[in-house]
Amino acid sequence: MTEPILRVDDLSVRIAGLHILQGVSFTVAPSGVTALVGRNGVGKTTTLRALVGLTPRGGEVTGSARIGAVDALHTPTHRLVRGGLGYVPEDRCVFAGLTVAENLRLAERKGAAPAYDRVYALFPELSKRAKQRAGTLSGGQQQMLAIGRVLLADNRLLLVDEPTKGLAPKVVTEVAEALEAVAEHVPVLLVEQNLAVVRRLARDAVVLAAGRVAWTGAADRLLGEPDLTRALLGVGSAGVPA
Amino acid sequence: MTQAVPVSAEAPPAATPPELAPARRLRWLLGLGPLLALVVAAVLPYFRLPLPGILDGVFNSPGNLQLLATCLVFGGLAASYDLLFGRTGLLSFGHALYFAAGIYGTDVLVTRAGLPLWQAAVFALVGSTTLAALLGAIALRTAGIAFAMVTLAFAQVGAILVARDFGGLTGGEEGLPIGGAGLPDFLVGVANTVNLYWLALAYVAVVVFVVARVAGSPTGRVLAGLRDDERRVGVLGLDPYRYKLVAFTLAGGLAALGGIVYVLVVGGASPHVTSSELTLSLLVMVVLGGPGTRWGPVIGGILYMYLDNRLTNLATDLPGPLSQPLFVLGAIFILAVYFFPGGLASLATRVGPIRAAFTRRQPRTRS
Amino acid sequence: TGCGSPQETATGGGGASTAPVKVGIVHSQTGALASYGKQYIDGFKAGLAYATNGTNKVGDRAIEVTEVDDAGDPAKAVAAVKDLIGKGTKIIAGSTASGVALQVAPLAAQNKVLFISGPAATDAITGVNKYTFRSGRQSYQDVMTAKSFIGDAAGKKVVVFGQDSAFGKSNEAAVKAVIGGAGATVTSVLAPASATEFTPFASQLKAAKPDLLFVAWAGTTAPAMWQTLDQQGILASTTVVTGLDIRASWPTFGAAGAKISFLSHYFDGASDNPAAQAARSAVGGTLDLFNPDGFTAAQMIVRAVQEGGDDVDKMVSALEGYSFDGVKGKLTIRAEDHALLQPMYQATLTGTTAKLEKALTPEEVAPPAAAMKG
Amino acid sequence: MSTFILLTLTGLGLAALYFLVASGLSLVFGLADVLNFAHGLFLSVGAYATWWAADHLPGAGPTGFGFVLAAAFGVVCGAVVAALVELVLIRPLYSRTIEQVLVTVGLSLAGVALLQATWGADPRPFPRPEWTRRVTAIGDAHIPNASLLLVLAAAAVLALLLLFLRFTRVGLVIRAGVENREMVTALGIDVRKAFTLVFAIGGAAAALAGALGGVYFGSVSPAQGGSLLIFAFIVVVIGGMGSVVGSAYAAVAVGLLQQFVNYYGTAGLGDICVVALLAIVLLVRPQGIAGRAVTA
Amino acid sequence: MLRTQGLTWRVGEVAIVDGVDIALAPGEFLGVIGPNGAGKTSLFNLVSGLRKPTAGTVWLGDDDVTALPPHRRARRGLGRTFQSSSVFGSLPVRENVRLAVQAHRGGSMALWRRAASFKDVASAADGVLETVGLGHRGDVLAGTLAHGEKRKLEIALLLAGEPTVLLLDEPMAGVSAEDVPELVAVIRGLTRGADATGRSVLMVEHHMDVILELADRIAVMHHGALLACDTPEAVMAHRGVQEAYLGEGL
Ligand SMILES: Nc1ncnc2c1ncn2[C@@H]1O[C@H](COP(=O)(O)OP(=O)(O)OP(=O)(O)O)[C@@H](O)[C@H]1O
Ligand SMILES: Nc1ncnc2c1ncn2[C@@H]1O[C@H](COP(=O)(O)OP(=O)(O)OP(=O)(O)O)[C@@H](O)[C@H]1O
Ligand SMILES: [Mg+2]
Ligand SMILES: [Mg+2]
Repeated sequence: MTEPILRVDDLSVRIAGLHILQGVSFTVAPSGVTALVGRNGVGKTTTLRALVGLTPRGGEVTGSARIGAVDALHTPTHRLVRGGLGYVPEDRCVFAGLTVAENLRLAERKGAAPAYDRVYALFPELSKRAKQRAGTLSGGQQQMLAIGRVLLADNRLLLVDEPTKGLAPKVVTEVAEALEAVAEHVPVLLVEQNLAVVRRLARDAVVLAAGRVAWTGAADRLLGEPDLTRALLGVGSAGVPA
Repeated sequence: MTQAVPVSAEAPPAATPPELAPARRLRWLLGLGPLLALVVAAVLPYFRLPLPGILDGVFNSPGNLQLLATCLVFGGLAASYDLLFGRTGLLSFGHALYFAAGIYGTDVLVTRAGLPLWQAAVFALVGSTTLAALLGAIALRTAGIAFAMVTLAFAQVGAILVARDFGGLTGGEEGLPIGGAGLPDFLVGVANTVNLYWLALAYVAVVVFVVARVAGSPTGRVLAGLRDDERRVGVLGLDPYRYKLVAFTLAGGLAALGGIVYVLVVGGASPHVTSSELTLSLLVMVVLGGPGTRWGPVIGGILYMYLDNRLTNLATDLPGPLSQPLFVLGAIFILAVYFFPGGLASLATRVGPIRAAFTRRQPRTRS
Repeated sequence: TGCGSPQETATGGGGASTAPVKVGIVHSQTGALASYGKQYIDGFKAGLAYATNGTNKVGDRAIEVTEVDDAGDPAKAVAAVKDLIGKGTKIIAGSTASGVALQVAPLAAQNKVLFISGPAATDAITGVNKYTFRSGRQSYQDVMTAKSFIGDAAGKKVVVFGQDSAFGKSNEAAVKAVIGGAGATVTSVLAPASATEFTPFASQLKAAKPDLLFVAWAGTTAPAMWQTLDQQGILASTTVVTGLDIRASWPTFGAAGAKISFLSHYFDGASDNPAAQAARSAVGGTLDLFNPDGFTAAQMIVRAVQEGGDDVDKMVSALEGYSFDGVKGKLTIRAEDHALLQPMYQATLTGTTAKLEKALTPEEVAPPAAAMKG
Repeated sequence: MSTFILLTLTGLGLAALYFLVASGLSLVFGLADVLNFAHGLFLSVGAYATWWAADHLPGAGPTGFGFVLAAAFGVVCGAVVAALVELVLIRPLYSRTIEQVLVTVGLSLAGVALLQATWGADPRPFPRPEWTRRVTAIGDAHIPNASLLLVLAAAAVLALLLLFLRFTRVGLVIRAGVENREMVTALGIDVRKAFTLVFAIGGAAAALAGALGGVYFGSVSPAQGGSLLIFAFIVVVIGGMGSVVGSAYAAVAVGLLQQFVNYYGTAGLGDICVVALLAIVLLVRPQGIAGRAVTA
Repeated sequence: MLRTQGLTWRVGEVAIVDGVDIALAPGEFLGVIGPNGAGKTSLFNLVSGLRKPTAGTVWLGDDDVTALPPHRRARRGLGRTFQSSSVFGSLPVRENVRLAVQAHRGGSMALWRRAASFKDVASAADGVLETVGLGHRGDVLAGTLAHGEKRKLEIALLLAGEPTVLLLDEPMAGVSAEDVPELVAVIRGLTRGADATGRSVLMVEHHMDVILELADRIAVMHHGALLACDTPEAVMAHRGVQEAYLGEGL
């Protein structure tokens, strides 16, 4: 068992009086995809945002999170990212007013040569549409841009939040394939609703329920046993998790 | 998403309207407190109380009564602004316009048209309130910073009109001393300053009472709701626009009333009251005191005016920039922000826990 | 602390003939008119020393002067004056800004105290009430001086360019009365006091082609205004008359200054007499526009105290018709309306030195007697 | 006709002045959500610094290159003061708009008072290069060179700003930050550096307005900045907060409107028309001419 | 009760809600499911009037309300909750509900009467609080409630309006597992309970077992369009649904 790239210990987040994360602990393996799953509103996004230091104002974060040797909770966002943490936010958040090229240029990091070839190889679409305003891209293309942005630099860890949210099945497949390719080089912590995508990409899985970790283990086991799936993710026909 | 900030910036640090706060034991005592304070304030002029450091000379010297009267008027004015800002979450930069309307309305009607004071006052009040309703109806079609800017612009027009001295009515930059047959004797002359003091005191009492009463009314509930989440109020089946307009008009009316008192206290109108500084300093008063609280704004207003007046006397002896009252005042703005984040009223809530520690009864959750 | 009626106010020096006489000076120590206020108070101190031969005493009663800052805000001035009156002060002077003067004057009448208005130029102060006097000049006297520039006014075309404000309007009115009355046709162009760009107005003035242009413009935008008038060739094409402001403003005229005929209330070198010399040495070298106002106020107060003691009505009657030598020369307080009859001056400005062209006698520039209002 | 040319060009001069103040104001708001009521102070700082430099700074002087040097000094001062204000006063208060309003209002009061305490309330004669005192005749319209200078300067600043925003990396960061500040940091960029920079740029532009405005007015006085600020704000709001180009359009509209109404209408009507324009624009299009829709 | 026809909302060229027809019988419980971004919330926004449809119509009872603003629709008995819970945070729970009650009963425009003096409002509010099981939390500031409680409060606000048609947007979102059964009971009460007289419910929920437990029929949205609208059994069997929602397609 190799040393995990990310180790989250007893992470708690309170926002506006809500105790959203109530002591979350899990680890992310140094390679492959770890899926962070759970129903809407269990705190997946909150977890990711806490890790990159983007908890909204007035939110208080306790516990610890170490990326390699870096203390993630006490390092400003921009430093974390420069240190090799890539974040793909839930709603893509591409800069609608800027062109694709500018969106990418913005993501270039000091000291590292931008790997455009890698990005364009993964998403040829982006090179075709370099001059187009990101706001006019389709949801899928926006998602590709959002992922492409972080791939410009070499990362030690990627945090990807619901990359397939609201995408057509075809696009979902494309994005999934892209992520698969990415995961060859970089460990990924993936928040995903689409269990098919999870099944295809994830090796390990962490299940959140009501701001707590409900289950951790191999993704196959989680999805392999229908009862477990149902129990934890409420997909299927019966049962509320204990 | 970052753009949501200036809009949400409308809503001041939310404080539960005390009127809507869960009833506590001894509530009736709290109800009595203000009454007591009022009585004390009313009889104080009968005592030649020296307040060294705070006021020079004895409390009931005309100079001090005059100073206090001015402060009280602004205490009331700040409270009226709080109805808008603290209670409803509307950030207006044009509130002083209705204050000025009350001042000039009364002054012109008494001095130029020679009306008896009470008539002039009634006309001025009705007129200014109508003005508030009309301009509010327009301005409230916008929201957030846009609303703030439209109100600021309207106030600016007011300032221009006064300065232009149309038909020699307002006296332009020289202002217009109030005078004429209409003015009752008991408001004239230094010996009668105490009457002005009582008048101003009455004004504060009225404003605080009205604001409290409204905040505690069904409408008050809606206003508080608007401050928290306007969209939600709409879905509940209420038209936000109507209620915001009511708040705007009422606040304007109260401000105009303040103007009527102020013109008597000062004995005239001057264009200072139309300046955008005044309108902005209202915001300072409220934030200084604590928005959305019953006494915070009043105290903020009184304190602000007290400083504004005293500094001109004290500061001039000081060296360098400190001799400039505005310098000191500006510095105070800045310091206040860092040292009283929630306004003076928040001090009360800070000592709250301590008080609770003494009284056995476990304290109810209050923000 | 004892009890007391809220109506009572301290009673003066209590008649005791050795008690000091309280004098309150309410003027602008800060704010836009701070420098006017400074000149006034310097002049006042010089005048007090001069009128009391350096003793600052009248008989054996000291003059106890209290200075208060009104920051140019009438509200503050009123508060200050009420405070002074409340403490038993019977003599108030100062009022740098017209707004202040107008709002303090009624207080004087209401409370039967002597008020001697300062630099405030508004005509409305003259004859406003029995207890109000003035130690400075009034707009009307400015205009009378301006009139002297065009000799026979009959048939001449005169244009007034002023701020669209009380100050501008009162000047306009005065010009219409004085020069228009003498047969000239008077029109006017008024610009908002807040204006920063003067070309539109300059074009209007140019189009009017006046024989005499009377400019009534005060405040920080004046230099821009002059520059524009100059650049649009107006200064070159007609006689332009305006009031000469304090020395500090002289450099801002720049080249334009030489093309303007100035009427002056006062500037250093306009007069030379014992009072002027005393004042000059007291303020340290050179006199300025509003030193005389303070100086005169002091002379008037000393006179009032000498004759009236603590009785304000006696002070008033002592001042009415009083004639004396001040910095500007022979001054007379007209009994009917308390106008201060005084010399005025024509001057030219070259670079930063003003030169006296002609001194006009008090009679030449005397405003018409107004009826005492209160 | 000549009147028309005259009014147009001088109106543009006025517009230039507004733009120089408004552009910074607009950027600061767009990027950092700060309603900076102290922006007028930066103008005064620039004006006084130039004035001071003209006869104290070695090499600087009232004319020719000396003046350029003095003006440059003024601009630098403006930038530095603005940057300091951001670092010391604004930074602790981000996304607390009300407090920011208070602090900047307080700052503007204190700042003006400070200038007054130091150099007095009266206007001081401003150093004016010979050329700027003269006029250029177009037909028989005498255009003051000072206003031509202003127009040129403003045009230059506009061009530079646009180039800067479009082609430099920092400009890119600023444009992105105006859209979504949080996401910029999530890409590994310290956006607060950009804030400081934007304040500095805004301060510099305002200071330039101060220096040239001084030439234009022929004098400098403490309250000058404040009196321009209200109109600058109106320009910003009409143009759309955060949009430099919008401010440019709005400035021209406001300047010309004031100029022409003041000439053809009655005096003082100009200001009122401007306010009316503001009200109309906001009612029709609350986000201003070129502004992004504010999502509530 | 509620009927939509060809309801469509486009932003730019993308159709976020695409020609949706639904009909809700009195007392019927219609569950709406669909992937994130399918357009469920947007549909609610159109029905409740927060957004204007680019095409199509909305009927409440027999009258066309497409043109009416939200508050007018609310008066006609249409109530909704929001996906991201929105309550009046600075007001105590009890005041939240009272506000809703008075909004429904009228008399909100009473500047001079003491809110406390409206006994009927107070009692009605307390009644509602009991129904959703927040009776004991009346004095707490709504802002400080736990997420699940907020959800309940929202439903209370809704009930206070005595609506005839209810729109619930993911009422279970962020509700901790323990609270779920309680909340389910509350929601069931909305239609089946004693006070429920022919109240119709439209509910978005990702929480399948809840949907299956409550819904009479289930509508499935995908890319803004209605994929299916049928009995639970039929829908679960439906091939397209499997693909679109459960994503078995890959
Ligand atoms: N800024 C906030 N203020 C208050 N509550 C918040 C805030 N952000 C999130 N929440 C609440 O925290 C809970 C978790 O939100 P989060 O977005 O992390 O869930 P999620 O698992 O990402 O849901 P989804 O699958 O829909 O993305 C939700 O109930 C949400 O309402
Ligand atoms: N105002 C808007 N402008 C542009 N696109 C929008 C707007 N509102 C929603 N959308 C898009 O419309 C789609 C549907 O949004 P909606 O919120 O209705 O989805 P949903 O079905 O409620 O998803 P979820 O299950 O996450 O709540 C999403 O892709 C969203 O990005
Ligand atoms: Mg999420
Ligand atoms: Mg939704």
